[in-house]
Amino acid sequence: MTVTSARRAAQLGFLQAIQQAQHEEMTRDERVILMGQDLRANVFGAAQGFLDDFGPSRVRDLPLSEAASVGLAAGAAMAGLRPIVDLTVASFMFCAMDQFVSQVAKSRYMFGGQARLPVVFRQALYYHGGTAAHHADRPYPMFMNVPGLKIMVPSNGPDLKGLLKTAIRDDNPVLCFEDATLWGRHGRGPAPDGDDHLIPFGVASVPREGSDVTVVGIGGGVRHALDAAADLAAEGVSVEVVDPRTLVPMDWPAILASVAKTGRCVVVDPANRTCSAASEIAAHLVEEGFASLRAPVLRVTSDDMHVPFSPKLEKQIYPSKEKVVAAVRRVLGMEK
Amino acid sequence: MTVTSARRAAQLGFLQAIQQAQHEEMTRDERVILMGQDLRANVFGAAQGFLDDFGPSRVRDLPLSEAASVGLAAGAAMAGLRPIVDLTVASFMFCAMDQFVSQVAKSRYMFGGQARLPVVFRQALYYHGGTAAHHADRPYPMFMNVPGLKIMVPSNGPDLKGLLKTAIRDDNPVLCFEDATLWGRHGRGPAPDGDDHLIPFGVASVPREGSDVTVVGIGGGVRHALDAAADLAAEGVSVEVVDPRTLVPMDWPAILASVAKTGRCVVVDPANRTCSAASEIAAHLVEEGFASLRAPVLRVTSDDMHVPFSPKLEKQIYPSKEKVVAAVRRVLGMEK
Amino acid sequence: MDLKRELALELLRRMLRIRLFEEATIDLFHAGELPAMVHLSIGQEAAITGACLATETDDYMTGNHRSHGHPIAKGAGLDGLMAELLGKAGGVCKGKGGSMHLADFSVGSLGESGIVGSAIPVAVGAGLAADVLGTGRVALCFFGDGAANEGVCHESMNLAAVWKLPVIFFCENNGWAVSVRATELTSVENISVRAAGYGMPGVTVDGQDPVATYEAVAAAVARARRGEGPSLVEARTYRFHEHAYGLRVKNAYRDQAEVDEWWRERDPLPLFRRRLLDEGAADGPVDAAVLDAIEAEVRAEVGAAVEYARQSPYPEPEEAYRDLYHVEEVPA
Amino acid sequence: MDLKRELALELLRRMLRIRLFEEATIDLFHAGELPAMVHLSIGQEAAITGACLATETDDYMTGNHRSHGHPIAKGAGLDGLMAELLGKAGGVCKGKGGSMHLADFSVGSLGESGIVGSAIPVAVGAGLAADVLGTGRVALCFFGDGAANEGVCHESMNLAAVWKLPVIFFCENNGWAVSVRATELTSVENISVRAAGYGMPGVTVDGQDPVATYEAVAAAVARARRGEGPSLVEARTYRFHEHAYGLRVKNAYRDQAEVDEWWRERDPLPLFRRRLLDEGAADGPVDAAVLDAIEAEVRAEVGAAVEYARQSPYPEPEEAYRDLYHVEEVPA
Ligand SMILES: Cc1ncc(C[n+]2csc(CCOP(=O)(O)OP(=O)(O)O)c2C)c(N)n1
Ligand SMILES: Cc1ncc(C[n+]2csc(CCOP(=O)(O)OP(=O)(O)O)c2C)c(N)n1
Ligand SMILES: [Mg+2]
Ligand SMILES: [Mg+2]
Repeated sequence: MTVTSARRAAQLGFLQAIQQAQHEEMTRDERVILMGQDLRANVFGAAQGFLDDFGPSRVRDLPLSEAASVGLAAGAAMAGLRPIVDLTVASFMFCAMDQFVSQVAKSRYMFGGQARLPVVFRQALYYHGGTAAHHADRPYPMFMNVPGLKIMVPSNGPDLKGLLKTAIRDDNPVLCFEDATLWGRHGRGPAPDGDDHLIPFGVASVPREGSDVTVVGIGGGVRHALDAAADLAAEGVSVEVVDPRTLVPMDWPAILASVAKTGRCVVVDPANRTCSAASEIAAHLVEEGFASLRAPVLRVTSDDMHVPFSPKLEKQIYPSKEKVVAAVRRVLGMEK
Repeated sequence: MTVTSARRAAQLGFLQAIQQAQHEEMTRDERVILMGQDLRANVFGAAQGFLDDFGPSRVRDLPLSEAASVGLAAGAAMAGLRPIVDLTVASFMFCAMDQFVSQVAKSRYMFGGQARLPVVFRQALYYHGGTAAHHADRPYPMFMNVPGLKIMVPSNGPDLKGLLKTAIRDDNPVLCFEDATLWGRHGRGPAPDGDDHLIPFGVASVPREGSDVTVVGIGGGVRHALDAAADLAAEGVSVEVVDPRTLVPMDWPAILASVAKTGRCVVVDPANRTCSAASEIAAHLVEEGFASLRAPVLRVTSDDMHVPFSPKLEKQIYPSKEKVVAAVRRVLGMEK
Repeated sequence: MDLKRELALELLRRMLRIRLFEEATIDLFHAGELPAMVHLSIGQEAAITGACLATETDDYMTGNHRSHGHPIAKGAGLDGLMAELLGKAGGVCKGKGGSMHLADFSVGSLGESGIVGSAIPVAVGAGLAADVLGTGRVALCFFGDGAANEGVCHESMNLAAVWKLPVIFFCENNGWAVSVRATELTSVENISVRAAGYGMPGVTVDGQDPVATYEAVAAAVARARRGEGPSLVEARTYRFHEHAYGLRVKNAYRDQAEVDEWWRERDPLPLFRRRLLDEGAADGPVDAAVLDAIEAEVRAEVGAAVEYARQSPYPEPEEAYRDLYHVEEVPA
Repeated sequence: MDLKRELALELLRRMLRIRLFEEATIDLFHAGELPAMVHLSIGQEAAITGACLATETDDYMTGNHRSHGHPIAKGAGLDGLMAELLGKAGGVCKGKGGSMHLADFSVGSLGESGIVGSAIPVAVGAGLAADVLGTGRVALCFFGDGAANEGVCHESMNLAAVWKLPVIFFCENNGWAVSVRATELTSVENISVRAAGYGMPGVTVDGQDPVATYEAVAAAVARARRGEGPSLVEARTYRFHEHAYGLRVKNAYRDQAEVDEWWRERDPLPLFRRRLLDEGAADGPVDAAVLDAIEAEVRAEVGAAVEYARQSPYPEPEEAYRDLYHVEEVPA
């Protein structure tokens, strides 16, 4: 009982991870500032006490002006600040797409390396909860097509904290996508100690080792992968789960190594199917790991459909444990 | 000599194809209107005489307001017009990304089918000509990740004409990407007769048949595929070139059938590599055509880099005949 | 008051429809029957209704996330709207749009937008269609004080103005964008001053007064129909409930006293009722029994809508896979 | 004139730098040495120079596709700029940016933008950094009359105004956006009237007069440094050449007579020279020999820049693959 409580107390969820990472880094470096819509009132729950602790100059509520907000952060970064911008919901990024592509991603390259852009953009993948089509996008694959950005899609609180802290210290622009299906208990993990928990970009984790098939999970997809792995273990199928954690840079060696071992791969990606991160992983695997592939790489993604509102319609379009199990069986020839 | 001239006279290039398609369809249907920046002065060369022929109400110069221009067209389409919007350069689409995603692509679905959006957006892929990073994007893969849009990337004037006419008659939104490397002679093809040249979406063409390897080309990539095929024929390699012409819908049966025959595939795509159309094609092939694959599917794409200005830097980052030849050799095991 | 009885009573009826419809959604929320939070227009009924009744049914309209009031005031049937909120097959969008994305094309409602500001140019486009096709229709565009700072709002106003399109930009300035006071996000007190930057008329009216709002919008509509271009009408109003019903904001951001005062002094429904009784209509007095009857009728309508929505089945799973594209019916 | 001699002569010098630099690019174009078309600021030198000289070297600046004049007036060396236009390794952006994307961080030039309007918020961000870090710097933001209709321009102005950031929005209203007259795209005659919509000062000045421009911007800079927030200064000017040098527009869209008249009556260089000679500076007369000497110096500078650019090697192919990310140098 006491042990259980202690273990519970030592869990770190998504919102606390953000709260801690941002607070620690703002304490560490005065140039870090935090801006977002409805931040001071802490509407999204990860900015408690920031206004008191860091003052109005460093904690700012943004108007509904996403394009200017993103360009503002780029300019501020080029002029010596290290902004974190909380864009709240990833669907709002479209309003600022030109600023992401033309200013954030291109400025350093176009200007021959004169610019540095230490800036982090945070946004939730706000699907699976009845928000309907205008709030439920999972657009990170579109940004993977844009050179010059780094992209993280963590699958648990501790990773989120460690990657976000790394992102804030990075001199390059980072997009931090937060899968809202992990806001609650699904996103919890053992709380790291101290305020120096840094996870490097481009290093995958392997939350479960196995030998029959590799399941690469992205964000909330990792959970489905792990759940499926547990079910399949009961049938004697040994699943290795790989979580790339950052999509740019991607830890290709880790993914290739796992598939070299298992010869089979399923990718679980909450994004829309066409031109998804899963597509990229499959394409890369076939290009670089063809010799080790003993079965087709299958993608378990969201269907190419907008997100319908009705609770009776929505969930079926996303990846699920059941879909992962079915895909694993298929690559193992266990069913047609 | 006379024959040659006649043959020349019967060629249709990119700009005339656009000019003809738009003129014919505006003549055919009064609800079709044409809007774009610098259209009346015909800066881009495909709108000669439109103002005189159709009047100022149907031929309009847009201000520099890309987001509103796209939303305007969506609204006009929902209220009974059939707008064509010439956005000129594909890089400018980012300014309107939210309108493409949230209004153009989603309105019909979100509103349960109440809306119809007969609207065409035209934009050039303006790379390869020293325009540098802000004008040279090839962003169609980003739009492939957005459900609800149709996407055409023709490789020659006759296809452009036939597809554009189909697009204008379609009751769904179509993005027409025009590869500017094909504006000149490379984009010419035999001029079709009459004003009824319609090419359906989702039907690939096979500009060259072969048996050893399939090369799928997109837009300007088709030219490199054909050039490579000609070179390789001299060495006894038989290349089949498949041009999907539309990326959404994609003619999967045609691509799979070709690869079923050849067992090998190279995809030539001028887009940035990560999450490109080539990635999608490779992923789909391995998923659905794994049994027929005798070699890895290789992607010949642009490198994941912004477009540098200097003529000494730019061209190397794009696909080329040489890169296609090298990839074909690799899938044939002719070199490491 | 200057309005004829029929119009005045219709204003009241539609304001009541919004109020009682939304009160019903609150009940549904507490009963656990709503699949998601809802953004209520309670407190803003006069502004919305005054604006909508200045247009005809076949005029166009677009709106935003605070969306129930707009189609209701435009004349949409309550059944389909309520069923939509519940995600039912009988919903006006077949359960696919939900609270933030209502639309009823049969009354010119081309859609609300969960992306704030995003539907503004759509209204301009509808105005363009009216202009090119010569239908004489106008487009009414609802947006909030927060949305006024979106770039697309600026682009849309300039475009409508330079082409003299028949558009009425109608800003519901309720003083707040979620948790932030409008004056902390917007560099001017009245959004309407921005109209001068587009060379169009701009006016600020009391949004708790349906008559003032109606008259301002009617003038703008008349101007638009004369081909003289767009106008901006700003209605000062107030959001009586939390940003979204069911949302719990961590830090208090507005004084309860401020909210209480609006409820007490500026609730548009009792204000208008009192005025109708005190002043009567232009063509005669109005008595309480009539008003009570209207309220009873609306209450019954809303009750029926809730019943309809509850009875309506959920959509079949395949419904999720329809309507992405328009597919030509193949003639038999 | 009110200006001291040193400043007046520096205005002339920088105007001449722009003019002669761009005339050299015309020669290079005809000689086939330019890899791409260039957007010339010829005719707009007074506006640009007046604005830039009202700032300090360490103040920030962003601009647009019509980009050569901005860094030149801000004090960038001509060698690196000219080499950049030729795509050479010695270019200020190592040959990767080119004509539309010049930047010289050493003089506060944070970059021009080929995407029209896109760098406007970047200037606001630089102003934010100055504000948060308390450096006292300001940000000067160049944009055109066409760019004024981009949504991000609106968002940026509101944001700068509501946060009282030290930004000077400087509109080069040259009457045209490519082939369309400004008044056909913009619903107001003067962009500066839009300032009122953000509660900031807005003023229109004669952009052919460097002194008037300087004074207006100097006042805006002083205001910004006092912490009173942004201003909008609009300079009425004219594009003397085609939109881009080398572009052939199919249909004639502006009268040659209009162009000729501007060349004849409103060319800022002879106008300012004449005025210097006629009025002298505040602290004494100016004589022709001094002006001739400056012109000779600038001519030599430009000649040297062309020489430098020609001699500079092309970048190595690998250069295309550098600078996408900042990579921490690993300490030896
Ligand atoms: C583009 C975009 N940014 C942010 C949001 C999140 N959001 C929803 S409503 C809202 C406030 C809108 O304020 P206002 O326009 O005044 O409308 P109100 O809610 O007051 O009716 C915000 C920030 C959104 N939905 N869309
Ligand atoms: C976002 C965007 N839209 C369109 C263009 C194409 N374009 C380049 S310059 C220009 C006109 C710009 O007009 P203005 O801002 O007045 O600047 P000027 O060229 O007159 O100096 C246009 C339409 C572009 N580069 N970027
Ligand atoms: Mg509001
Ligand atoms: Mg201009």
